[in-house]
Amino acid sequence: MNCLMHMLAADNATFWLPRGASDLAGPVDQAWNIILYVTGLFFFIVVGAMLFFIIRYRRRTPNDATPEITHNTPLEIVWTIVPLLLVEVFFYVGFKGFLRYDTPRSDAKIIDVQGRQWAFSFTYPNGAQDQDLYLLKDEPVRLNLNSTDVLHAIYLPVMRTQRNLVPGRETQISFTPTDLSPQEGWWVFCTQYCGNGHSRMFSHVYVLAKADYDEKMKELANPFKKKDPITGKSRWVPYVELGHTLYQQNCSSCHSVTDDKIVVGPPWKGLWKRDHDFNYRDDPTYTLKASDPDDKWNAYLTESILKPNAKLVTYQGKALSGMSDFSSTFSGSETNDEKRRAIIEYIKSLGNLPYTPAIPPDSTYYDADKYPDHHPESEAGLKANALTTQSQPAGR
Amino acid sequence: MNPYQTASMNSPHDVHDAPHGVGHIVPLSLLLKVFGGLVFLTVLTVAASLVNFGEFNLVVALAIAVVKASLVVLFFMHLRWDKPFISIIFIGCLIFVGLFISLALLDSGQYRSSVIKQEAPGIKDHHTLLKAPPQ
Amino acid sequence: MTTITPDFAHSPREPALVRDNYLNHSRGFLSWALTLDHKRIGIMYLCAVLTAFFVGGMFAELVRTQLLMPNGALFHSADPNSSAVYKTYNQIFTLHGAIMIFLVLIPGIPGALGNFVLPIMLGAKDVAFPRLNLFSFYLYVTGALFAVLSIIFGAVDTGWTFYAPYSTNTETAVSWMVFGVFILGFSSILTGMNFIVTIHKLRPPGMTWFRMPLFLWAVYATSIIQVLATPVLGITLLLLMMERLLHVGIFNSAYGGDPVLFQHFFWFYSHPAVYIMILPAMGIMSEVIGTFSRKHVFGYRFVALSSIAIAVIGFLVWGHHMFPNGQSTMLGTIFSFLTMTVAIPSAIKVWNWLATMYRGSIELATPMCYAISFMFLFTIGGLTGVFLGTLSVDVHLHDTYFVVAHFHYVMFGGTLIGFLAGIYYWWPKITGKMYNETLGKLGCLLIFIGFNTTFLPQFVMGSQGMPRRYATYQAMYQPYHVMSTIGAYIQLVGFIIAAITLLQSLLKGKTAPANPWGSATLEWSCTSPPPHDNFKTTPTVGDPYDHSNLVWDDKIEGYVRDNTLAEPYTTTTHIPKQPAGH
Amino acid sequence: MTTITTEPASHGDDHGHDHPKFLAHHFETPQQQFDSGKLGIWLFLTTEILLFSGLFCAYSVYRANHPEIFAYAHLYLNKWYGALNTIVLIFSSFTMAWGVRASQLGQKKLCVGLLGITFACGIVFMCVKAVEYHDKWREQILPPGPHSDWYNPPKGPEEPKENALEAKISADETARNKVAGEAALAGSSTPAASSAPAAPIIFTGPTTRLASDGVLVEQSAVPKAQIGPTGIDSTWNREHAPNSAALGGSSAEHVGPEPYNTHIFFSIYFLMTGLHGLHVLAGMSLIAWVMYRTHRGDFSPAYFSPVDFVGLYWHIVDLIWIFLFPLLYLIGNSQ
Repeated sequence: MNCLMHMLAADNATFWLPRGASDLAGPVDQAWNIILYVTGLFFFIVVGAMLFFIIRYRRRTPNDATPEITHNTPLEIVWTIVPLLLVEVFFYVGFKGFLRYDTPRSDAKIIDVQGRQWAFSFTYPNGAQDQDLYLLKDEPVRLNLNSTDVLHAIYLPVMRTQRNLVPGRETQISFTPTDLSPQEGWWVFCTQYCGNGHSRMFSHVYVLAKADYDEKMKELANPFKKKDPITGKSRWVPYVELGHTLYQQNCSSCHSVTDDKIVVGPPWKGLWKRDHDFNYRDDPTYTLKASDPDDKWNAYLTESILKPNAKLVTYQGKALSGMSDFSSTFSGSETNDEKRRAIIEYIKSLGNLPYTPAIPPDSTYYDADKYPDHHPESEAGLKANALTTQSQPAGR
Repeated sequence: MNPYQTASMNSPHDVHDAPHGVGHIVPLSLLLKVFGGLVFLTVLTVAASLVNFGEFNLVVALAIAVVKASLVVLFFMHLRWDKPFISIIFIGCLIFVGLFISLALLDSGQYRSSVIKQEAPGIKDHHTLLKAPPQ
Repeated sequence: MTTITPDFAHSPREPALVRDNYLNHSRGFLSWALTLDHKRIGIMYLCAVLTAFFVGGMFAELVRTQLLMPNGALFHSADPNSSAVYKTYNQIFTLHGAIMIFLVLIPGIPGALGNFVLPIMLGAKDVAFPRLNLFSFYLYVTGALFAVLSIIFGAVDTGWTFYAPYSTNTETAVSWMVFGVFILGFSSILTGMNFIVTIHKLRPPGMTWFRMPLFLWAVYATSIIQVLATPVLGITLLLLMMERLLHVGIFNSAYGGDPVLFQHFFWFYSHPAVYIMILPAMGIMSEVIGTFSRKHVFGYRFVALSSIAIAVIGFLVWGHHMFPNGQSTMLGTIFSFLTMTVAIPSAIKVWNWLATMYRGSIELATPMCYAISFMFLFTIGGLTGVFLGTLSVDVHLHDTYFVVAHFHYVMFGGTLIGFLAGIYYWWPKITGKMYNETLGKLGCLLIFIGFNTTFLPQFVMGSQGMPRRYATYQAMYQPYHVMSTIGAYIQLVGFIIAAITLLQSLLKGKTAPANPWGSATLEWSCTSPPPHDNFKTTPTVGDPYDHSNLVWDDKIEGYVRDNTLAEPYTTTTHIPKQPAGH
Repeated sequence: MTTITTEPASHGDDHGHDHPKFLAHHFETPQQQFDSGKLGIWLFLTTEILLFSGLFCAYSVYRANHPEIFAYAHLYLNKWYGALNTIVLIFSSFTMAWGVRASQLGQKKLCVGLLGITFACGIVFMCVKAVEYHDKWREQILPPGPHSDWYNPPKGPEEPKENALEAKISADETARNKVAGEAALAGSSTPAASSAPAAPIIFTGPTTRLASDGVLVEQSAVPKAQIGPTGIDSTWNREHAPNSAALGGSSAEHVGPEPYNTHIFFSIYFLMTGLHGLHVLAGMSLIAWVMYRTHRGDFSPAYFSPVDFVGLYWHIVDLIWIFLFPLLYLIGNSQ
């Protein structure tokens, strides 16, 4: 029995199915094989009988007398009931597999998938973005699916799973990859017709071992490396653009950058180097004027991000209260420090003074041999600086 | 003899009224009564809408509407006197409508939690959405 | 009590066209354009549908040709970032789908064959509403014109399913196609109404419900679906048009709409529509297999009622098109369960056809050859449907070529082969001419071989993960695609031969006898081609599948009814208490 | 020869018994013809019902899942117009039924008169509709339209109360979005993150985020004091509104400042009443046609099917309005 089940759930590629590389493959292949064998049997019964009758009972004379068999109720009831029971068994087998596919794993690592015409982009727990899917072997993963334009569907044949990406909704699939992928990875297809580029909307899934996976994540997490979902080319991201993205993700609901209206917190427009008066200061002697040097301003802004309640400004005659601190987001690691710096650079760029792009991040964040064509001093680098106000579609 | 005569004679009500014609003739008094009933129910439903039944607002409104509808169908459309098969068609149709609506409703209710609550982007700026992505 | 007597007053070999029949009853263009005769309307439908089939078929060949190469044999772009050239391909497969479904499969059998034979089989002079019948034909033509016009105004590229929000955003002429389909829907509704009323009210004495030929049961079931489902398609397409024109925000997520709701709307019609397509073909099968086995159809009541069962259950399974589409788990489960049950009535039919052949006297005339290949192909189509109805397996197979192969086996291997069987079966009755059997069988064989060469590989590449509606594909799938394309070309040859067979019979076919196959249903009791009013005297009806008293007559090379032989059922002929039976 | 005309009665009448002019050649008796017609028209009416069922389905789905939209937006409709139209249609249905009776009894003059009244009622109905539509058009509360600029309701007066509310709401938003933001960055998709409104928005400039949260103060369209017995319920919170209430649960605590996507209500309103209006027009033209034929004297107690069938059609139109009225105009006015 056991070995039968094993035989039914083949893990290697067969004539019919590609190899199965996830925990979902087992049930699916099992159901597939059961149905294949049973329906195959029925097919041969029907066609066999048909051909036999054609030969055995072929017409001899135009006036052959045939028996007057009109019906046989018991027989007909039998061949109504038996198939009915069989298909409902199939239903149950499929249902079991489906529940496994459709129940989100609570312990799963979550990857956000966004579909657009015509590319997938995957956002990893550490904030990294890429348009290929990297998975850790034997670790449950949950893909949160969303689309920005029309219907798409993400289909991983080897994982035996697919789901539509519905705009305006967040669907999900979860599974556990059980095999390391080959070097070239496995295919990820879009199966829901989405326009001209539908057949070109594919990417790869790589299932890696722990070490390679962490390495890969670190590389992807580099906030200064951005892989364009359309062209697939990596480019260096200047401070200001990164700052803008971080603003979108963290600050935009309280701080306006277009006008100097107070939404909740003080607007950032023109904030850099404008006279501040405070309704609360931890150091009563502390003042901040436009004339103060950059360092003092940098220090102030850093503090406001990490310890917002240290100093509270009064703006447009309104005494503003503090916000909850972002120290967890913008400090504690080199990356976070650089992100904080990016935010401050962004605020600078919104100031009323002429803004000169900051010197690009050092080699820990910028790997010259990896992206030679995007060296900060190169054309592209400077252009990227100039372009900071034009913004990319914000991933999330 | 002609089978269709038997057919018509067999249908329940053709016999006693309008022997020369076909179909059933509804007495005017009945029509008037039905009309009165409908007007009354209309007033009632408006009145009911001024009272708060909480969750039952819709139920009440629909219940009254159903009564009105059945009055119209049974008497104005004289389904009451037509061949039963016509009622079967009519009810069958309503069953399919119910099936359609209830299953769609059930599904949307089930996946409601996955719907992202947001103002429709197209209302804000629909050109952004329709714009073809960079080639 | 008169029994059925075709008028053989004249010598049997006298050319049929000399006799007064519906073809020569009146002449002139208007006598056809304004005819109220169901037979002529049926002929007009036949021509229109076959034309549409030709167009759709050509698109199919284009699709297959494009897929010869991984990067597209017809349209390909070297630049990985420019996909504009594939729009043309997308338009081609969309038009193939839309034309085949809405212009060929749905109106095909009911419109053409149903219109022609239904009243005669029933023993009526005409359908209940001849004017409506003509009107619905012209609606069909109008709708078809709009659908074709859409090609001029920037052909549709949404796939025949018009899924929102792509269909609401694309610049192509969706509205034209959608409006055309909207009109076609009403044509379909009117035909359905007409048939239901005809079957209810125009049955002659003795034609009780369980004396009706199974084709009529099938068409009756079809009509029920047409009347109950098609209006929902109408409103769906209307909403889609409004969504495009006014952005009403029902389906288009960009305006707060719900794309999955559109799929519910669409499939509430389009799944029953699948049965609109296949049921009449099944009816034809029952007629053909019964006749060419010269044996009473086995389990008449089961077959008859299974048609109704299919019609009803067919309404409860639409969600199986949406398992991974964002439908909820609960609905998926419900729909999968019901989907499984709908497989049963079809199975019953297959079993009963087999049992009909058992100990019969089987003649492999062309219609029977088509019937055989129907049973072969439809069995595959039906059984592969079980894979797709199974939740977990469907998650893997959804929107792959496995689905494509499956529905081609059902729609093409089922409906179209059945349609062909019907055409070849009733051809002598319709035209009064016999065709060349050898040519006919050759065509059937080629179509059968070509069909399997085309679509069997698609099962494999589908289960291997090849998604549908792809203009380009990964090289690993190429062998399957090449094989598939070769098959498509073989089919083309097959269809050409099939067409030649029929044309040749029109030109120099032998005059057909009233009853060349020895069938017991009423249409064979009137002359070929039938007279203008079908029956001089209202016919009396016996068992439609009792062949025992039909004997071959060498003089007329056809069967005649010999009433000296026992006809067990005429004694029990009685007048139905109420034609409006339920 | 083209002797074939579209008049079936002119086909060879080869039946022994008498075959009146109005009886088509393929029918045996008037009774058979009448029954066939009856069956046919009822089948047609079922298709009409199923046609509308699509709109009712859309209505139910959106009302069930977004009751706040309906509770809020239906206040734009004037229920007295609706009530008036209901009465008008019911009366026309009555006269129609009476007209059929008259036709059955061969009272030609009376029949024409009653049909005339029915027709007039149709005109009145359409006029009232026109007034309603015109109001909507003036207030610019139409479906979004080709450039999605048809739907911008008039601004209501801003009350201090309201600003307080807005402040509160935006505070809520702040809290939630911060969580969301951190979550998004930290990658853990907490519920907050998965419901973070920003998720599917295409970036369209710094203020998108504000707008997409609907926290624009200018959103309010109906004077807030009208809503709810106690004015604004300041405990209202967007997170709760769509999730709590089931179908029809549009009770006070779900009504607040304008919810998202209120245009959907007006889309549905215009689709439903529009399609219904088209049916009224069709019905009116049919009535005009049978009026003419009655006047011409085509009908008799033995043959009045057209009048009867047009009547049935008219009643179905009335029937649908009977449901539209409470569903569109009378949504829990009582808050």
